[in-house]
Amino acid sequence: METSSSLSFLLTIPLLAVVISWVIPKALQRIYAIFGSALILALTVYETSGILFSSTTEAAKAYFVDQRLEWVSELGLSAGFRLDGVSAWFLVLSALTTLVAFYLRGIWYRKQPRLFVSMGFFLLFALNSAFLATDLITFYLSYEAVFIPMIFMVGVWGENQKASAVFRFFLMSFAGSILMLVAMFQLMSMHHAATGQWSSHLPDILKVVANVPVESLLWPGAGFLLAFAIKVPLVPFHGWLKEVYVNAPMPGTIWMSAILSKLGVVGVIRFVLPLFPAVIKEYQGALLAVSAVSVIYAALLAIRSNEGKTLLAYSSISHLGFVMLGLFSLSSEGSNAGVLLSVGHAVTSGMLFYLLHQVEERSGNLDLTTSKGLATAYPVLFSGLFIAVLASVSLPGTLNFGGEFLVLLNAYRASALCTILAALGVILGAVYMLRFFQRLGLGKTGTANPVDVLVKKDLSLADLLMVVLLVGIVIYGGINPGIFMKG
Amino acid sequence: MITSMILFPLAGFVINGAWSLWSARNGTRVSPRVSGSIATTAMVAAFMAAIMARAQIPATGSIEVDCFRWFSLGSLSVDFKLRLDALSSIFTLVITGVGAMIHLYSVSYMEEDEAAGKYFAYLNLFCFMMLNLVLGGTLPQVFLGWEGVGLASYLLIGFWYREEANVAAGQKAFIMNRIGDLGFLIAMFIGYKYSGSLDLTTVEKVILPAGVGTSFVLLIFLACTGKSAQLPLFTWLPDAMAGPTPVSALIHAATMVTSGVYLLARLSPVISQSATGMAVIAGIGAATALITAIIACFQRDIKKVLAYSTVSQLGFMFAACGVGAFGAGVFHVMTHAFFKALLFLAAGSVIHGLHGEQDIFKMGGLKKKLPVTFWTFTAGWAAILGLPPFSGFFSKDEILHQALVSNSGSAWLFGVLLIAAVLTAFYMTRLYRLVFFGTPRMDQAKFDHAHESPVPMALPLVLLGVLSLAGGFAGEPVHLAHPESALSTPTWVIMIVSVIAAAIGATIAFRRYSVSEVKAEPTSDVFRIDAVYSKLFGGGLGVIASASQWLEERVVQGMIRMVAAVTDLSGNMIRVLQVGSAQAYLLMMIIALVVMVFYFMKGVV
Amino acid sequence: MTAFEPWMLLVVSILVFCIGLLGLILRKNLLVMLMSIELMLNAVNLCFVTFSKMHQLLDGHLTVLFVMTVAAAESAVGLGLVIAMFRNLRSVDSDQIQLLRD
Amino acid sequence: MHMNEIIQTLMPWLILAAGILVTLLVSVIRVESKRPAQFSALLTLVLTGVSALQTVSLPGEAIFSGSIEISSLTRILLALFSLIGVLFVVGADRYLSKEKIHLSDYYHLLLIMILGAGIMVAAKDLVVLFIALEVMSLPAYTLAGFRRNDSRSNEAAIKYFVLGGAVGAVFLLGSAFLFGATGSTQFPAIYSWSRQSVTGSNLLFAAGHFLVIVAFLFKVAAAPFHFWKPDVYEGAPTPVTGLMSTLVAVASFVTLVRLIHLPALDSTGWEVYAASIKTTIRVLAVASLVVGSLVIITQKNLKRLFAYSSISQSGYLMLGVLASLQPGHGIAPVLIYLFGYVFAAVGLFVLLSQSEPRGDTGVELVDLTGLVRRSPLRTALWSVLLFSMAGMPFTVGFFTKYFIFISSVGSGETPLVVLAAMCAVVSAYAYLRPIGLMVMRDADPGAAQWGGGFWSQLVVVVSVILVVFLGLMPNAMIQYLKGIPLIH
Repeated sequence: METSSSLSFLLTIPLLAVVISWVIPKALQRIYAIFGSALILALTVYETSGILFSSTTEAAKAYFVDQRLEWVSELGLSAGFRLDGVSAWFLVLSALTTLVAFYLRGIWYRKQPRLFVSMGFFLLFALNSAFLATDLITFYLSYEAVFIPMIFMVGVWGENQKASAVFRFFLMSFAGSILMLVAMFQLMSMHHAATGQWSSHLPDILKVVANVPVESLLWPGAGFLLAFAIKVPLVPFHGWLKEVYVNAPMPGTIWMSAILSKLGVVGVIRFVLPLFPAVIKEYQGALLAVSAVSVIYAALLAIRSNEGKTLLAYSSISHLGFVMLGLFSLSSEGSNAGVLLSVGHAVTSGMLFYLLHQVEERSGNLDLTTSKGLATAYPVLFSGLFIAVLASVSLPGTLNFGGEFLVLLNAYRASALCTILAALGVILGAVYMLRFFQRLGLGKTGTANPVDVLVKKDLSLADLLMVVLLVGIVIYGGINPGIFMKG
Repeated sequence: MITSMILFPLAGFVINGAWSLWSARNGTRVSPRVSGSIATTAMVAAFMAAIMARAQIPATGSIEVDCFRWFSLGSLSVDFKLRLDALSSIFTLVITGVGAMIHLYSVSYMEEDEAAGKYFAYLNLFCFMMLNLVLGGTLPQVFLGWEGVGLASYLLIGFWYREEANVAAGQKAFIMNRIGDLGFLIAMFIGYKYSGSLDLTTVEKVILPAGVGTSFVLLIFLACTGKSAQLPLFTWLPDAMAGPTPVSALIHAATMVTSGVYLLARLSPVISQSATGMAVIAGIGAATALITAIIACFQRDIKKVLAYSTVSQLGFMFAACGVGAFGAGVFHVMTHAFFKALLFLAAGSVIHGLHGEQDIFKMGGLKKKLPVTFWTFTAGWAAILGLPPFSGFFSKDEILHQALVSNSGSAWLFGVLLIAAVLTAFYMTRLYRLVFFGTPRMDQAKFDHAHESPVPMALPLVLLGVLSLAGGFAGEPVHLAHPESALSTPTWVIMIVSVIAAAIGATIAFRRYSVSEVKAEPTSDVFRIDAVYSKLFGGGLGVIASASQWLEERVVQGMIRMVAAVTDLSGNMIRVLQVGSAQAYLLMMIIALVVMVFYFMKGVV
Repeated sequence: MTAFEPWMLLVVSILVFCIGLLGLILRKNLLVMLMSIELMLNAVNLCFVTFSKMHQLLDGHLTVLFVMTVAAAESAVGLGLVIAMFRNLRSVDSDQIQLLRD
Repeated sequence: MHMNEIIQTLMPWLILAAGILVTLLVSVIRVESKRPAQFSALLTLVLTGVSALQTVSLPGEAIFSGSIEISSLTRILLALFSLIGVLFVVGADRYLSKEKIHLSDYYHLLLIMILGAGIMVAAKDLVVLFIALEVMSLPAYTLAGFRRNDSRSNEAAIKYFVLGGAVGAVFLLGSAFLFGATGSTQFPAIYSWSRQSVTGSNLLFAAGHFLVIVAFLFKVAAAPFHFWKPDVYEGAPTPVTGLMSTLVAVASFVTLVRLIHLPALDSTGWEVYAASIKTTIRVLAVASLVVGSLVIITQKNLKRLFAYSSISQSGYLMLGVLASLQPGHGIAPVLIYLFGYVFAAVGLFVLLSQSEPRGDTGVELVDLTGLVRRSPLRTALWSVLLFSMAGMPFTVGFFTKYFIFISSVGSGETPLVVLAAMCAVVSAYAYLRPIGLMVMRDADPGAAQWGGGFWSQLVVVVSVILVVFLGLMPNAMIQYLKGIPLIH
């Protein structure tokens, strides 16, 4: 009773925050946003603590919650949610990411701050319900709802080519998700054919799908996979990503790379793997290959890119390639490792983009063609950035190492070749991340420092606080990664 | 005790790191002396701990301290545990002992540097990681140290990061090490696949199928070539000399670069299973020893010479491991740590004395000026030449002996190593001669200015000098680590041969450079290996990257653009029908109607 | 003098319908086009009558009356529109009305 | 059946008819002001709607010797039509005065249209159906040309008239053939004839059936019978365009479905016939979807844009029709789609009529630029309605598409659904671009002014509320419309 209320609680709080944000005066929006999201983070951790901090998965299982509310009974639609070892961590992550994104100072607090804050909280709501959803249509709706704030983010506070970025982003994702919807319809009508009533509740569907021939599940599976491949994204479905990341305002970029990409991960864990085991099994080789290729290909693009945001955009494709490699190794260990690496990537990329914004404020641009040598002027900022860089090259002792290591370890059993191919990404990662850091921080000072920078001082105490928090997570996760694997 | 051993450097790192960050933020300056003494104290304490821990080791076997469960997933569970046995204790002693001295040395060496706090933090970090490497009870933990020391070395090579060259050198080191680490990773996967665990105790004992075994050995060895600068991945080490000299002494001579030998020795039971693997190791080791010895003869930079000599000496060690004489290898690691650290520090004090002069052809006649440096250097020189009774004599002769007599050894191997020894004698004597004897070849002012280093720098020199003199007699304990290859007293023949070889090399060098007017020789990377690499890999990577960039812009983005264009075009084509005349519409509708009626009827009737 | 053959009338009515259709498509004068529409409707009337003859029913004949009424109304509206157009364009030529197009 | 029972059953229709006379009378008496006519029209519509809703649950009855059947379907539709009427009477108020359309004829013509539509959906006799069709169409022609001094309005009216007239003749020819084949013009008779006849390969019947269907394919503007629509939409006064795309479209589409179901397609011997009907509909669906969604992205003029939008809408509806041909499926998908579409379309066209430039040369996309700064509320309204058109979640547009798609998937039309989905993606671009212009661009110097006045704004708000509410809580509507059978 108490537990099932916790779910609706987690979903309603962000909505409440949206409403409140419209009565808060413009000047206080940032304060409100930060404290609000911090509070939500705390509440989320509190509500899910049973799962988060239980020593083993078995212990955590006691706290898993299922909830189902009737909605459109005529179509068999219900609002079905499930809090479990996977979703719990992603809830925490989305709250954390929101906090980080809100923490950034920028144009979005000067131009229509109300819209920004409310959209941020709405995004949090949509993400949470997507992460919790166990009902196909609930998931689809939340999945689509995530677009609305993102479109505003890019559309209102974005850089110059925002329009084309938005449309590309929206149309590609929409093409994917609507095919996923059709796939859902196929599954639902299978259920209808078998039982005579409509349902979109995952458990019901699973019961039916279990005794459906593989070939008739092929296309639905493809529909789901395509949607998630575009979302994550996997090569070659990443065409939208660069333009959007570069043109989005920094909070938008943080949200996108840290948490939106994880929608695809969760989707695969929640829906694809249980619904279409046979199909996936049949095409496992291809899927692993695609993941490995994404790792390498994106890394190569990152090596070639001459702009900070672009480079990080490609690097996150590369990292997510590792995650998918883990999921497609088709072992619970692999999925867990994937989750762990997703957490790592979320925190790390959040930190990277966060600090990148600080760098941009201090250097005016993120051009990597010339060394800026900013580390001399801003040692603390760049120490933070360096730690983030180390985390993203998944040095042992950081959060990402455990994930990447375990992913590869499990993928190696599935396919040695793909694993070795992907592992090359470890080298390439070092190449581009070090170059990234060197061009921004090292070398002769003042080669590319414009005089009209916004900020001249090193990291402020407030920013330092955030960095310390993130570094803390990174290091703690490096020492005790087990906590993130409760799937 | 063991735990405290690794915690001291960590504490040092944290204190110095936090302090220097804080002061950097406030624009104040960390006092080198204070932070230096903090770091040094930490290392001395660690050394004490190491000695005490050493005392606790049972005659055979090891002490294990289980710290905490690092991560566990499914059947795999990896603990964070420290494991001290004879082998690792040798390394811990070397690391902490030599480390302590070098820290002490650095205190005055880095006196002028405003970032000294950072420097000592990094140095402590390195020692912490290095201890993790040698004490790690599980492969991932070893890997943690393995990559950690790589990080520390990256940081310290590029310590003066305002110079692009230094940063580049650091990156080169890190990335080449990463290539090796890839081998380590995959080797771990294989090991896990076949032993179902990542504990060293388990993996050591695992019996691998033939093919797999070989690939396992080769992958591990790939890791070693990266870390220990063997062919083909040795080119980063000479560049690594961009870092401060004590760093070169500690990381790139005494400790980090020898971790490859440690890994091989640690996994020797598995390694020895694959004859092919062993042969490859021996061959590569010998080849490296020879080639880099040759290159060393053509260097002018005093540190470069020592760097190449380090690579060559490492080659000796790997050759030893390759023929199954892991004990000999480890023994040479120890002695080499003593004398090479000594040589570097001495070189450092020379450079310090000459205010940054590194070209040996701009030196000479420093014997009087720097007496302590001279005498200690002499000890090191004698040791590396392998003159009895200096430490190098024992270890090197044993390696030569094993290369000849051990069942996987051969005359070829012995010959190659012998030639390498001759060359070693040659370039070391060349260096020795050019630096300390003859007439000074730098301007008078500089020569007059040259001064002996202060006590904190001199003291480690002396200590290490003693060690390089007497270290050879510590051979016995080493072989506790590997009873299976007990110390076989080298036959007199080999002793004499090797001494003669050394003598020949030395005399040639002495005669060649004794002429009153030495003409400067150009530096040359004899085999152009570096250039070839940068073309091959740098260029190759560039090509692939450009290719994928082309693919991205033309194909991936092009597809998207094309879809958009096609949609738009077809839309406009349909629009053309909208001519605006009602009668035209009527006509089109009638045509459509007729066509459809035709098909419809065809279906029906 | 052969017996009455319904199909003859059918053929006639179809022909008339087609004539009306062609007129509607080909002629440019709006008034003529209106007439063509009337022609088509009347062709259908003939058709109805024929069929009711075939079936020996009266429904067809009744329908014709309805159709005529509707046709009258329709032509009234049509004429109104044509007049309005003439007021604006001083012309009743169907080529004049091609402003609205893609 | 006694006269008073007939009156009972026909009450809503009779109220409407009486109301028409009253309105006409009022407008003759008080020429100078249009308020009285407006008032009486509103009153009529409200009464009609209420009485229709009151009696909605009564069983269906065939009257006038079976040539008209009043059933819950026809009653709910009449109620819907009256609602549309109310909205367009209220919403068009400002527009009419702005365009100097002083005549109060707008009101009774509108009422007559509604009457025609109301009878058309109830008609069970081809001749009655024809008359109803004309009763609905003639006022439509007139209203299309209502801005008498604007040649574009004229042109729209004449095009509509010429093509409509021709198609009317085609319909009539078709019904003549059906009469010839079956000996009757009444639906039940034709139906039972088809039950008895051993085979569906009766040439005359097939031709007749096809022709009557084609006539209504024209009315709902399914490609390739859609050519008239963009031009007429552009030329006609905006509220009238709105009426066409809601009132006429719904009435015509329901009738189309009924005409398709004219013979008993499931009876033995008709398999081939049914199959070829399905093929034809598939072709039409594909054509409409492709034409609609490909051309819509090239449009600059918003009225033309919505014309093409409605063409692709009829493509989706064709999917619903296909599903309805499947045994065991009703026309619920079609009805739900129509209702959802109407609620959004009313708001859209009223919004469209709020643009200021006199002469109503049609609103271009550029007129929307920077609207969010100029009037945020209107931007929000636009966005919601466009979202609904694009079938985005949380608007009624999502569920209408949802229902169509899932029932087509259920009847094994998945490839067609995938195509439709892709078309939805393409046309989504056309629906979102206006939002982009409103939110992301600064106002273009040439951009039109926007000013609706309270009443029209109220109408828009009402439709937005309906759209959102039904987007969140569609259950009641679906449940209700699912229960309504297709009359035979």
